[in-house]
Order: sequence, then structure tokens, then C-alpha cells
Amino acid sequence: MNTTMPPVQPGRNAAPQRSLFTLGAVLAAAGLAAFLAGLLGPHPQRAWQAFLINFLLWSAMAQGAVLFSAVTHTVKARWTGPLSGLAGAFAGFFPVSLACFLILLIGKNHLFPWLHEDLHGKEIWLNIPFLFTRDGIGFLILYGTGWAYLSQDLKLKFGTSAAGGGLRRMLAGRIPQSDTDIQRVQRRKNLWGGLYCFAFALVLSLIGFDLVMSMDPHWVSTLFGAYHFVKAFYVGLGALIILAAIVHLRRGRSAGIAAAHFHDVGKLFFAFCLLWADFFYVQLTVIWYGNIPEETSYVILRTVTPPWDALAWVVFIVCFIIPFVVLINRRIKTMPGAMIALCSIVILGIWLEHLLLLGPALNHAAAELPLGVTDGLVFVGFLGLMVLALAYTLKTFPEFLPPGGEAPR
Amino acid sequence: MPAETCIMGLFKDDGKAAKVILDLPAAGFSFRRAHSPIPSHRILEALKLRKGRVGWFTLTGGIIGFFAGFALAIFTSVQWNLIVSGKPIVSLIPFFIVGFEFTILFSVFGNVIGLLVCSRLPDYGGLESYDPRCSGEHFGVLAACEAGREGELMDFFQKKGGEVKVFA
Amino acid sequence: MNRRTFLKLAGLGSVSFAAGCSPESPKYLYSLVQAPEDMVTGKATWYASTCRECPAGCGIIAKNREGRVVKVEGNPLHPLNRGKLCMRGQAALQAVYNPDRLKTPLLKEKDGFVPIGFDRAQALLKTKVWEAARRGADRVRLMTEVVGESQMEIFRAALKNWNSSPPVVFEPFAYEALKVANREIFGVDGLVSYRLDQADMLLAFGAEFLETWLSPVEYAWKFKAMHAARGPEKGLFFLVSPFQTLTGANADHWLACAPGTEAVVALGLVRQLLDIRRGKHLPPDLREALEKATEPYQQEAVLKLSGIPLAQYEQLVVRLTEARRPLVLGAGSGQSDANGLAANIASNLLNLLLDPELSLIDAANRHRVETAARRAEVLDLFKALFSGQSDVLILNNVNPVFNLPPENGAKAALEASNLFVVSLSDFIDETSLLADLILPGSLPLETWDDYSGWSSLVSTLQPAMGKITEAPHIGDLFLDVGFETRPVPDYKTYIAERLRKTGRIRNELEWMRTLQQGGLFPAAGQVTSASPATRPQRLPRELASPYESPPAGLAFAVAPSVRFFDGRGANKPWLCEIPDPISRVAWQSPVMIHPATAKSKGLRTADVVRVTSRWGSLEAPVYATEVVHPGLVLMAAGQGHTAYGRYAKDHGANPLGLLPSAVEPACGGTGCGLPDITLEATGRSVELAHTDGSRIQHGRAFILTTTLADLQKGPPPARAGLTMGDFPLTLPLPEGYDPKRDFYPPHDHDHYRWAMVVDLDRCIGCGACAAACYAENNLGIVGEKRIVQGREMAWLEIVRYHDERRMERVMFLPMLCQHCDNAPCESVCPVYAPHHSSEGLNNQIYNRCIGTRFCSQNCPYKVRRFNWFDWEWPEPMNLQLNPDVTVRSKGVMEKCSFCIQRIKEARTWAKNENRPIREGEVTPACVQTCPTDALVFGNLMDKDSRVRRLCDDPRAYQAMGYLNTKPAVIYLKKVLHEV
Amino acid sequence: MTDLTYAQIDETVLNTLERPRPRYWVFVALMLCGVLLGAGAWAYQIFVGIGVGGQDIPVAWGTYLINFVFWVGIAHSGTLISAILHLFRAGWRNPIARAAETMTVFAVCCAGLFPFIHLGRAWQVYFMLPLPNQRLLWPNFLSPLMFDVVAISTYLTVSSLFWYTGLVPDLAVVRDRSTGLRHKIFRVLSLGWSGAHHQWLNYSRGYLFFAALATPLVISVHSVVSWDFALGVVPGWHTTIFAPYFVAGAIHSGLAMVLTLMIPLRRIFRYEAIITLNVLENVAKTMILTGLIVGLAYGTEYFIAWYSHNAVEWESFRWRAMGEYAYGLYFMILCNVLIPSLFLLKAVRRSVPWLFAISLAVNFGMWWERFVIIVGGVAHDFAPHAWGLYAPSLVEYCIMVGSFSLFFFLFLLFCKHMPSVSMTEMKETAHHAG
Repeated sequence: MNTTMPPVQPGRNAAPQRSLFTLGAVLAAAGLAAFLAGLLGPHPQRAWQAFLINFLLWSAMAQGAVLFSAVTHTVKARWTGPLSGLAGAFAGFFPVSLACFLILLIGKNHLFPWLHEDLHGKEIWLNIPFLFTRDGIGFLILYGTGWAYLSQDLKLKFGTSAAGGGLRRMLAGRIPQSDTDIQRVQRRKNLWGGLYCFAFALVLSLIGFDLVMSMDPHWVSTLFGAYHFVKAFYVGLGALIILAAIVHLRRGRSAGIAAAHFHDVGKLFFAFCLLWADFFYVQLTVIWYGNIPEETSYVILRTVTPPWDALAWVVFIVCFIIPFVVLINRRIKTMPGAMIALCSIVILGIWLEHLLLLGPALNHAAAELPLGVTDGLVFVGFLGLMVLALAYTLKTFPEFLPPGGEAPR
Repeated sequence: MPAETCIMGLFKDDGKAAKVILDLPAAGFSFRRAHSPIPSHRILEALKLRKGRVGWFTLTGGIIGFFAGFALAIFTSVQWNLIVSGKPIVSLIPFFIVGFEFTILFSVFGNVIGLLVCSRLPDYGGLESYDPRCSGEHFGVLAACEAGREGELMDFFQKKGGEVKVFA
Repeated sequence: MNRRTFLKLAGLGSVSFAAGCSPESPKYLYSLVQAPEDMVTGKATWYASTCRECPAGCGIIAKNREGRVVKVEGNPLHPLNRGKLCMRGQAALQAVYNPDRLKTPLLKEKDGFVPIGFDRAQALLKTKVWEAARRGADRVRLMTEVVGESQMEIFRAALKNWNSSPPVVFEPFAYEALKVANREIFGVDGLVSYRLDQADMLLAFGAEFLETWLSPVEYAWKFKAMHAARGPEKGLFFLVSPFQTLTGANADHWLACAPGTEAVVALGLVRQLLDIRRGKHLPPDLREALEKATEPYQQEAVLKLSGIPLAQYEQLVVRLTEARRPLVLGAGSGQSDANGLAANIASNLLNLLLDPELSLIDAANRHRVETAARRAEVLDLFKALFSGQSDVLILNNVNPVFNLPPENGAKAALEASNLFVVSLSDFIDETSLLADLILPGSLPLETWDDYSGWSSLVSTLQPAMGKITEAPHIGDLFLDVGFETRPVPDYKTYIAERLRKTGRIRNELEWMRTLQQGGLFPAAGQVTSASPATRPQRLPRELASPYESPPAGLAFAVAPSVRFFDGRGANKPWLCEIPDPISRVAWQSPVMIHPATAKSKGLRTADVVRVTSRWGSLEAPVYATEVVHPGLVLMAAGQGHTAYGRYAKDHGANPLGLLPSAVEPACGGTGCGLPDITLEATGRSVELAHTDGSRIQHGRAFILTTTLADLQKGPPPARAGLTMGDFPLTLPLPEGYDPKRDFYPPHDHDHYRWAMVVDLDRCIGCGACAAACYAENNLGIVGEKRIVQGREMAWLEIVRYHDERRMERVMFLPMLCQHCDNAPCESVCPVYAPHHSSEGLNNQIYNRCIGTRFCSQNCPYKVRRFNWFDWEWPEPMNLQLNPDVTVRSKGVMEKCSFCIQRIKEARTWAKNENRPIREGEVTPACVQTCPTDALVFGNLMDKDSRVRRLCDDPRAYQAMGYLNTKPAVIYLKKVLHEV
Repeated sequence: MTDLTYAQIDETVLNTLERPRPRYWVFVALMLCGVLLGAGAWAYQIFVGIGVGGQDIPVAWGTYLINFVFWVGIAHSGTLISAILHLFRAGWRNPIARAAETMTVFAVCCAGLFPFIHLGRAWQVYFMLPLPNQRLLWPNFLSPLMFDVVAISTYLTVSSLFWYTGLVPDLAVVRDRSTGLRHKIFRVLSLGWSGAHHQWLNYSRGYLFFAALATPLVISVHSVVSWDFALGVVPGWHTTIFAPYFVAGAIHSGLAMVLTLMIPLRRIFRYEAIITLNVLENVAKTMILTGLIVGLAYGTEYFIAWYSHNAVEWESFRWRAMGEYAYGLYFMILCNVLIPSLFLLKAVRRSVPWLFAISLAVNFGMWWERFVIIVGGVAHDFAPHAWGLYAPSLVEYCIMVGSFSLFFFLFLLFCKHMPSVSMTEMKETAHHAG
């Protein structure tokens, strides 16, 4: 049922132009400037907080988008069309994400409140060396499997005559010649795809526990890990839809992304909107009902205590209410413009949600929200990085782009 | 007005059936009904029907259910007004569960009602001028012609490669 | 005397109705067309009387509803027990209503007993005794339990008429050794009482004064008067004994001496004191003799023989010598062997050495049990009977066949064909079984009598209810059979006459008042007491016997039981159902051995072992616990009956069966121990009917302790965390809510927020509260099998935990419904059966309950009880049920209600006088009876209520408070003397 | 998927409705006896008292609640398969959807009995219904058990309606191919369905909405079931992961039960051509996923219990692995996670015997998972002085047997008198394939 796509020569025109790079560079620069300014400013920990939040958010986006490709491939969903290809392009952000993770190490004193308090034995788990080692390894595994999966994918797309630079060669390795080769690559692709999905669940749970939950070292919620990776997939889909929409808008029907594709991925996005809300509610109910201060105090601080209560409502409305109400409508899912707007809103919402989770731990007894220009600029900076990463990947591997001129299914 | 006869053309393939439906008017016959063992997109497209209105019933049901659920929970707890576990008498977080379940329940009721109403079921009368084969492997197109043109209509169907069944 | 008490006493009316009403009345509650003036249907009447469950003789008041006694409480006016009562006292009712109680006399024919009428029985008895009397001297013998003076006089008179010698008073625990010691050292030939409450340091060599020794309730409150933490002050209690029972568990320091070496330690201490020049006031020759006698008991020898670590021993010596008002108590109730005797004499000597004035010894108020005969006399009697020197033996409420070790001759004597044995018992116990005629007499709650626990008092009994059987009172019986013609119309008049003769009362009015108050007492606090006048001149001969070290084998000891006393309690289901305070095992009688011993023998708890001595053997399950010396096998007395009704028969084993009956010549008593027995596994094991789970609390915040040192440091810093360790005290009041921790808004209560404070430093774990709860709230008796299944119904249980750091330290925790402000049990019920009342109670609506049992699942304290079946109250036990409390049917959940019926009663009173309920007006059954006032109940919303003030105590905490349940039961930490 | 013609599909399915052989009736009778046994046991319990069970304090819930959760779990994959997979347009669900839905309906019936059975006063059960009454006694909608009442009854209603809606076109087929009494009956049952275009038009819309509604319902229902425990404070119960974890577990067990039912059905009714090996393989693949999710949940619970450094929590989990019921934990890990992961091997998931064996193993394992949670939690909770154990009594076993018998009794009756495979949907598959 799943035969290899016919090797296609993507029209070079599909590749992003130079302007895109400059745009990305400018944004990134702005972000960097703001970040550095913040570091030198009176509240370095605010800058670090912004950095951590955006690192989590944008990495999640990349990881989630790639998951889309891997998952749909693993379950042999046949409706994805060119989307799964596009999703692969987000892997370009992996190196950036890895780099940012290492940068966190520099800001550890600003980032990990538990460094300064008595953990009653939790030090075994919560200590910088161990934390960075295990999470680092986690990222390596995740990104490794991701790339392995995509490289197999590329091999099949390159087809026999793979022109192009060293990186292409390096990544793709030997291009399959015979059918038997293709079979083998297929099998590898399946394997790595499956592994990526598995790694995604494990590693993102770990990150959720380590970089978000442990910021309040006395609070635990067993669902938190799952909540974190569902969130990642949610934003990942958002990002993917945005990218697809942009491509569609730029290249029209020739991009081969049909309304049906937008509709289906839109439904998936909708589904994960609900799932996110579900996981949110599931945790809230259990903790609210149990009424054990060890658990409730964390939630109370973030949901009913100013200034955070307002933020909580915003997050809830932006991440759930709005998409829910909008996406009930069938037709909206097929309108790229509208979807760009919606997905952007959701991504912003999740960005605020990270602030809601981390903020209270990082700013004790904050009178007003620790949210300012710096945070905004750092966000923009990461946007720039993402643009760069995507532009570069798509330039080097136009195969990720939908093969031009193919009639929509 | 002269008596009409209904004649059904039975086709093994919904493509043919759809084609027939498209051609009937040109041939001057009036289309009555199409029977099929499965929901056939080709036929439905050929008929150019607006999509069903079941959804509205479902939606209405859902909205009613949502408020009914909350209303029940809140009303009953206010009636007795007992504190349990120190929880507020009206605590919306848990009541949402009731609200949610009722939403689903009532939407489904709405859905079923909508289904019955829109597709006019139960309808035991509808089984006259119906051929059992239509639940098997045949797609039946029921067309009417004024008395005297039965022959033409049969030929028409046969030409399109279908069997014919005449209902007096 | 608080208001409630006054109300009760005001209710003590004439007894016309109680005495007059028929036992049938409960069947038709409103059948009395002309009710006696002091009977108002639905309203309780209280009758003051005296408890006769043990020789102590506490004052009681009995609650009468519609003609039947439904509850017994301590008489607040009585100086002995000051309104308190132990679990045995609470259970007195279950003798009256016992389904196995005899309703008619039984005459033994060829084929077993046949019921006969009382008249015939009485006539038969009369003819028998007079025939015998005509035949010569001492042809009629009477063996009786300890009885009041009036009854004693009648006995003497009657026996005189039958020209026989006076009755032999049989008590299994007759304190022979203690009496000798008192005679020799204090010059008091009897049992003095001790002013524990005045002491600041207490040393006991086994005297289990919180359970059975002399007068447990009296000594319980006195003990806490000296031992409870008063600010940074707290008395000190050392116990030297090879095992802990309840009393031992309350010792600050338990010096586990090798079995049989109590005397060694005591004499060693005498030696130590002499060495530091104490007792210069002693006559020189006594002093010398003493030095000579204690020569072998130098420190090294003592340590070697007793096996007590040097550090502990030195600590004891230091504390003993430093103490300002030390008091030394002797050996346990049963210890009248050589060791016990020496220990008792030595203890008295220690008192003399430490306090020449003997100011803590009270010779004016002597314990009635001193009238008991020495064991030797009892055995002699049986010898005499066996050799046919008598024709009739009358047994008044004694059970020697069960209470004496084998080879005592009792059985043989009773079976002697020529002897006509009459048992005046209400039950077919082991002894009555051998009698030729069983003639039940009426029970204390049904009769007129007097019994004075202290020689200085008059304490009266009056019928608190109509008779359930036709049984005559023993006094009346003897007035009939003991005299040609009745000297007085009836026994009641006889008592009044006697009191008038002795000048205690002058006229009818005083007599009535005496009855009304339950006796003639000095007002509380004005009890006159006098230290012994004479001082010893020479060393008692009895001390001469030097100590030879015991054989290497396992020793065996029998401890009198707080539940069954000497075994007379074993037929009362409450006492069987309420588990042993240390082992938490009910209905069964395990042998307690040290885990090390168990390990060495490859035994585990619940394995059945066979314990064998030269005199007999028994089988019982093992219970491994650190509170016994590794060289000892300990067993509680009281169970293992072969008769005595359905509840006693075939439950547990009787340890007395292993003991020798030979008496110690020096004092004429016997011991309750044995130097060596063999213990072997049978390979079988049983399921122990225990009510506990883990023996340690796994570091959880149920029982918290603090040390005296910490208390002296002043109040600890306020806790403000979220974890088990540092969660603050959150009162079940609006102020207990903190928006940082609580999702839920605070809620108010109208006028009252009922709460209880439990002072763990006062709780001695005696279980009186549990018994009171059973009595007050109609708790079902589930029996051995179902306790094994984990279905006991106790609303209030005394949880026993061992200290994880020092397993030999036992701690008690009264665990009852915590009436939380945020009770986890409430919200999970689908039908609101449990919910929060406007006065803060956690109500349980039985009619509404459908038995999902979710509430119990979600209760962190596991205090909820479920009616798995319809429990049985075999006739006439149903007559005891408290009419104010529903009897729950199968399938519903139940639990402690803070005795809501009493709250309602108090509210009615308050309403009638339209005023709020006053402090102290509501006392739940458990609070009322607690001998040490460990429980305090009241209204938290009243700023100066006791409970509220106690909440400010630095020791205050809530069990597992970090769960944010906001319990209304506030505990006060137990205070330890630093080790 | 399938290359059968419409006629062949009709034939294969309608053949299963032929007059059953005596052996069939023997089985039916056998199951009926089982049902009667259970009913008798329940009657005895009502008469004597719930104490005839093995429950106690602290473990006041035993096999009754375990079986309740077990059956609800079974009930879940039915809707999952027909609804969620319908939304995902996974064609392979069509051959098994009907049987799975049927399984759902009957399993919910069995599940629904247990909350009544476990009541101390079953005769007062109507207290849980919001019946208007002059004393204004209403149920407590804050109670997880009321959530249950609402959720389970909703689920039963919805799944039955869903099931019947899907059945209608097939009933029409039977009607058209039968004579005599059966014809009359099915004529009524099929509501006069004639497959007319306007019917199909609304039908496919309606069915889609059904699927769209059933999906969140499935998730919510088992979340609610999980909250019977998670909303309590008991260690091992009170944990946020329960809802998703129970849902996954439910689907896991449900899929296993689907295999357990399908494989014999396929054999007896000669459905090989319809319920192809691919279908079974796909079920197996899905079970790999659910298995992994469940495994992840087990792991997370242990990790957090350790990470939290909460003495009570950790002791409860330590005991779970080393206490009296440790074997339960190992059963569940082995049967729910390790054994199903054998499906990673193609050979295993394409071998019918293996599929059958493993499906049984998972059913077993999931039962034990519920045991470990429901009994293990309270047996060793906050109050060490109240710790205790539990063992089911004979009465409980009888009732358990009864519930299984009831399930198979109903299923046997169904599959011989109703089309156990959806002919219409099979035709659609064939249609798209061809």
C-alpha cells in the first residue's frame, strides 16, 4: 500500500529567496540584542526566563511538526499528501534548539530556583550536572532519531539522481538504486519513524518534568509530562499549518495542498486543542477535588492569585475557547489566511502558558506580570531563528517542499 | 392528468446510475427516487442535493443539554444546600462533568431525532415501488413517465445497461 | 461538680419505681398506666450506686430509661473514682442483661441440672444447712467474694447460728505479700492506699496500678495528677519488671529485669540508699540487719542477676535519690511468692528510707480487698472439705475452680460426694458446674447493699432497675436461711440499721440522702488521710530468704488483665470485643514473647505454640512484641473458660493451668510466675483477631511526641509549610483557611463548632472510652471471626504504636472520627449521607446511606465502620440498648457522632431555659468516663472554652493535618522524659 | 481491503443467520446457567448482607468495583473502533465495527450491574436518581459516583443508539432476503429503510455526527470512571494521570477483547475473507500503541512517587511492588506491556494463535491492573494502624462468573440472530477498493 513516491525534480523556483534569509536574520538579531541588553540590565533573570520560555516553545514547535510527519507515516495515514513533507523541514530547527539548550547552562543560577533551597533529599534528581546530562542525552536521542527518519525519507525523495552539496550527500548517504535498496530504506524509515514517536513521548515528558514542573520542586502532577508533549504537538501542528498556508498562498494550487489537506490537518489541530484542554481540566479537577495543599498551592497561585489569574484566563481563552469556537466551523479550516491567524494566536497563547507555569516560580511575589518588551523581542528573535532554519532547510532540501505542479488529490 | 407509471432501472454500478439520473430530464422522464445499498457519492452528486440538515438538530440538542446539565446540578445542590468536604455549594469545576455528559446525551438525542425527521423514518409505506435487490448489489433509479411511454423508458434504462422493473 | 452532674443527682429520686417496675416494661414502652412520679417516659433517671466488678468499689450512677438501666457512669461525688470508670465498670450492664444469666435456680439430678423454683431452692438450702448445723461444728462452710460490711456481718451471724466458723473470703489476687510487707514495715495489717498524686517520682516493681492493682481508676487519676505535663513540669515513672502491661507502657523508663529479679533490684536500691547514708533515722539494729541482709546485693551483683544495663540502673538511682517526693510501689497483684514478698518488703523499706514521714502512704483509707483471706487458708478449706469435715459448702460469687491453679484440691473437694455444694452465682461457671444447687442471687445493679472501697467511707448500692429475674438478694436470702426468724424485715432495713448503729447516719432523711448520693463521702479534696504511725524495730524475718538465680530456661508469667480482671469479665462481650491494649488482639489470648525469642525458636506472630510446665500445658498463638523480656513468656489471665456462657466458653486459654498451687509459707500466697517452662511450635497457626495494621507509624503524623527539654525551651517556631512535617495547625474555623492553600471558601457555623482535644500525654490507653462508646452508642458485637475479617465496629479505638526508634516504647492514640471541616468522606457520597452540620459535626444519616462505602475508602483516618450484617443482641441484651441512639441495620455506614444525642439533650435543657449551651454541659460518653481526663470536649467558637484554650498549647497538632482536612479533634503531643 | 462482490458479502453474512446447530443451544444454555448462578449469589447477598463478600475496612471495595471498571474498559474499544477510526477513515475497522459495538453495548450492561451489586442497600439505589420528591432529597452531584451514574447511563444510551443506527441498513438487507416471521420482524426493525437517496444523504451526515460525539464521550466516560479513584485522597488513587491512563487502559483491554471475540467468530462463521488477517494485524498494531501508553503511565507513576519524596506515596508504591499483592503488579506489567510488545514482530501479529493467546493475556492483565489499583490503594493507605488485606469470597466469584456468562450469553444470541458484520460498510469498502 505504501510505495515510494516517484522521484520528482522540484522546481528550483520553489526554494525560498534571499529576502527570507535577510528577514530571518534581522529578527534574530533584534532578539539577540534584546536578550543581551536584558542580561546586562537590572533583571538578568527576566532575560533568562524569556530565553527559557521561547526555547521550550520553539523547540516544541519543531519537535511537534516533525512528529506529525513521523506519526502519519507510522500509522500509514494516506491523507497527509504534501504536508508530511513540509513537516520534515522543521527538523532544521533541531540544531538551533540543541544550541539554545546548552546556553541555558550559562544562566543556571537565574533559571533553577531550587538551586537555592533545601530539597529534603531531592538533590539526587535535581542537580545541574545530572539534569543537563540526562536532558542533553534526551535531546540528542530525539533529534538523532528525527534526522535518521528524515534522511531515509529524503533518500526516497532524492531518487536516483541526487544532485547537490555535501550536506545532502552526507545526510542521505548512499542513494538507493535497486528496488531491494528501496525496500530496505522503507523499512529503516518505518523503524526510525516509530522510534522518533516513542522518543518524543519520553523525552518531552522528561523535559516537562525537568525544565517546567521542577521549577516548583515540591509540586508534582503525574500527568504533567504527557501534558507537555500534547502541548508540543498542538503548537507543532499550528506551526505546520502556518508554513503550509504560506507555501499555499505563495504558490497557489500548484503547491498541491488541497482544501482537503487543510481540512484534515485542521481537524487534527482541533482534536489536539480539545486534548490540551482535556489534560488541563483533568489535572485541575483532580487537584481541586483532592484539596491537598502540597498540590493546590501551586494551582491556586497560578489561577486565582493576581496578577497571574488574569493571565490564566487569557491563556485558557486563547488556547481553548477561541480555537474551539472557530474550528467547530467546517469551512474555516480550509481557509489558509484564517488558519494562519488562528494558529499564530494559539502559539502566542502557549507562549503565555509557559510564562504562567514558569513565571511564579521565577519571580516570587510578583506584583505585576513579568512581561515586557524584552520578552516580546526575544520571542521575535526566536521567530527569526525559526525562519532562518526553515529557509535554510528548504533551500538545501527542496524535496521537503510539495512537488510543484502536481494536481491536488 | 394522465396516470403515470413508475419504472425502475437497476444498475450494478453507481456510476451508470448517476449517469442515468443526469440524462433522465433530457430524455423527458421525471426522476422519482434512487435506491442504493450504500451511500453513493456519485449519485448524490448527480442529484446536486444540499447537505442534510441533521446537524442543526444535533447542535440544538447539544446546547440544551449543556445548560440542562448545569441547571440540574446547580438546582439540586442549592435545594439541599449542604456543605460537603468544605466545597462550595455550587462548584462549577466538577459540575462541568455533568454539563458535558448531558451535552453529549442531548446532542445524540437531537441527532437521532434529526435523522428520523430528515430521512422521514420510520416509513413502511416507502416500500412500495421498491425492489429488494436495491439493498443487495443493485442501484435502482426510479423514474416516472406518462402512460404510453413505458416502452421508451425501459429502452432508455436498458440502453444504459440496466435491468428494468415496472411498478403498476 | 459541674452542671451536668448536678442534673443527674437531681434526678436521683425515690427508688419506688425502679425497684417496682417490671422487666417487661421495655417490651411495651408506654405500658405503665400509672408511672411512678420519678419516671417520665423519654427522660432518664439516675441512681447512685457502687460498682462491684472488682474489689476497688468505685462509685457509679446508673442511667435508667423506661425502667431499664442503659448506661453506667462514675459517680462524680465519689472520692475514689471522681466520676470516672474503667471498661470493666462500664461493662457491668452486660452481667445484668447477659443472655446466659440464670433465671431460675438449678438443682443437680442424676442427669444434669433441672430448673426449680426459688422458693423450693431456698427451702432446700435452709433444710440442708440446718441439718448440717445440727450435726456439729463447722459442718457448713461459706466461701465468698469480698463483700460489704453489712453482708459480711450477716454471713458471720448466719454461720454462727450454724455453729460454723466465719466465711472464707476468696479473692484470686489477695495481696498476701503486700499485707505482710505493710504489717512488718508500716505496722498496718492490711492494704494502705497511696497518695500517688502527691509524688513527683514513682518507682514500681510490677504493681500494675492502672489495670487491676488495688484500685485502678483511683490510681489512674492520681497517676496522671503527678505524671501529666503541667507546663514544663512532669512527674517521672520508673518500672522495674520483666514485662510491660498497660501500666508498664506508661512508664517513662522500663528497666527490663530478668524474670524473678524484681526483689534483687529493690534490695539493690535499698543497699544503694544505705551506702549514701540514707535512713539514719532507722533503729541501729534494724539498720545493721538491713546492711547485712543487703550485702549480696551490691550494684555489680544486681546488674548481673537482673541483666539491667548499668546506665539505666544508675539513672534510676540518681533520679530516685534526687526526687523530692518519691514513692515506691511493690510487686504486681499476683506476686505473692518469695520474690514478690521480698520486693514488697524492700519497696516499703525504700519508702521508709526515702521519706521517713511516709507522707505518701495513707493508712486511714485502706482498701476493702484487704479482707480477703490468704491463699493458704483457701487451700486449707478445700483440704478440710475433701476430708469430709463439712456437709454444706456455700459459694458466693467465687470461681475457685477457674481461678486457682490445678492440684488445688478445689475440684476434688467439690466433687466429694458427701458435700452439698450451693453456688449463689448467676452464671454456670466452672465452679457452679460442680455445685449440687445453683441459687442465683440478684446482681449489684438490682439490689440494696453497701460496699466501701476505702475503710473510711460508706458507699451504698441501690436497685437502679427492676429485677430481670426473681433472684433474691444474698442478704435477704441469708436473713431467711440463716436465722430461725428474720431479725429484720428486709436487708435494706438491715443496712440502714447498721449504719445508724455505727453512727454514720442519724435519721431517715440522712439515709435517703446517703442513698441519693451513693454514700457518705468527704467533699472532694477533704479526704482525711494519715501516714502509718508505727515504725519497724527489727528486720522482718520474711526478708531472710536469699535469692538463688533462676534456671536458664524460659520463664512464664501471668498478668492480670485490664479487660477480664481475674476472669470474671470474660463473659461480657464488650470486654472480649475491645482488644488488649498492647497486642490489639480481641477474643483470643496470645502468649507474648520477645521477637528475639520468637526468632530463635523460628516462630512468627500467630503461630500456635504449646506451652508446657510441670503442672500442665496449653496451646495459644504467639504474639511477638518487644515489651517482654527475652527470657519470658507472658500471658494475660482471664480467658480459657470451659463454662461461664457463650462469650467466655472456649475463647483463649487459661494460663493459670500452668502454675503450681503451692503457697509461699512466709506470706501464705502464691506467685503468678514460673521459673521455667517449655515452649514448642505446633506447626499450626491461626488468624489473630487483631484490629491493628502496622505496629509502627512509618514516620507519619499520627502520634507526635516532644521532650520535656523541648517544652522547657519554650514554644517552637510556628509551622508554615505544606508538608507532613511543617504543616501548621488549621483550626476548623474560618480562621483556619488560608487563601494560599485553600481552594474552598471558609464557612461559618451557628454558635457552636464542636471539637475535642485529646491530650496524648494524659491518655494511658486503658480503653474505658471505647467501652463507654460501645455502651452509649449501641455498637454491634461482631465476634472473633469477623474481627479477623477486619469488620470490628468500634467507633473509638485506642490505636497502639511502637516507637520506630525504640520498639519497646508503646504509645497510645485514641482514634475517632475527626469531624473534619473539609472531610474527604463527605463529598464522595452520592446521596449526602455524610455531610457537614451547621455545628461542625460530620453527620452520618443512616436512613439516607445506601452503602457505597466510598466515604470509608476516602477517610484518611479509617474511622468509619460499616454494618456488613444485621448484628445480634440476644435476649435480653437488647434491653440495654440506648433508646436515644438508632440501632443501625445492615448495609449502612456508621461512625463516631460526638454523641450527638447528648448534644441534643443539652440543647433541650438550654432551650427550656432559653440560654446557650454552657461549657462542660455536653460530655460525650468517652470524655465522661476517661479516668485521666485525657479527653476534653467543647465549643471552639467560644473563645474561652477549654478546647479553644488548649488549641493554643504549643503541643497542639492535628493528625495528618497536611491533608488539609482541618480535623476538629486536636491532639496534644505526648511528652517524653529525654532518654 | 476486500475484493468480495456485494453478493458474496451478503451471502457470507446472511449464512451466519442460518438455523443454529444444537451445539449452539448447549452453549447458550450453559451461559444461562452461569447467569442464574450469579443472580442467585446476588439474591443471597441482598438477603444476608453485603458481608458475604470479602470486603472489610480498609478495603471496602473488592471485585465488584474491579469488575465494574473491567467491563467499562471492555466497553470502550467498541466505540473507539467504530467512531474514532471512522473519523480517521481507517477502512480496516469496517469488518469488526459491528461486533465491537455489540460488545460495547453488552459490556456496558454488565458493567452497569456492578455498582448496584456492590451497594450495601441495593434496594435503595433509586436514592441516586434525581427523582423529584416532596422532601427535596436530591443526589449529590459533587460525588464521583454521581458522575458515574450520569456518564455510564449516557454511554449506554449513546452506544445503543449508535449501534442500532448502524444496524438499520443491514436490517433492511435481512428483511429483503428473508421470508415468514423473520421477514415480518426485520421489516419492523428496519424502520422501512429503503436506501433511498434522501435517507442516505441524512444518514451519512448523522452517522458522522454520531462518531464525532461518541469520541469525546468515550474519553470522558473512562475519565469519570478513573475519577472514582483519582478524586479521592488515597495514595495510589489520587493522581492526575489517571484519566488518560484509564482511557488508554480501557482501549487496550477493549481491543484485546475484540480479538478474543473476533478470532473464534471469524473461524466459526468463516469470515476469513471479510475479517482478513490484515484487520487483526491492525488491531494488534493499535495494541502495541495502547500497551506502550499504559506502560508509560506505569513508569510515570513510579517515577513521580519516587520524585515527590512523599513518604506516604512512596511507601504505597514500594509496597505495591514488594507487599502481599506484588504478584498483581507483575501480572499487569507482564501481560499489559511486555507480552503485547511481542506484536512488534510481524510473525507474531500475523499468527492467529498468537493473537488469540496474547489477547487473553491482556484481558487477564488488565483485570489485575484494576485489582492492584482498587485494592492496593486503600489496603496500605495513610493510616498504618488500619492497614489490612482483602480476599474475594465465594459469593463474589459466583457473581463474577455470572457477569461473564451474561456477556457471552447476550453475545451468542446476538451473533446468530443479527448480522454480526456490517454488510453495508463492507460494500462501501469494496466499493472504494474496486
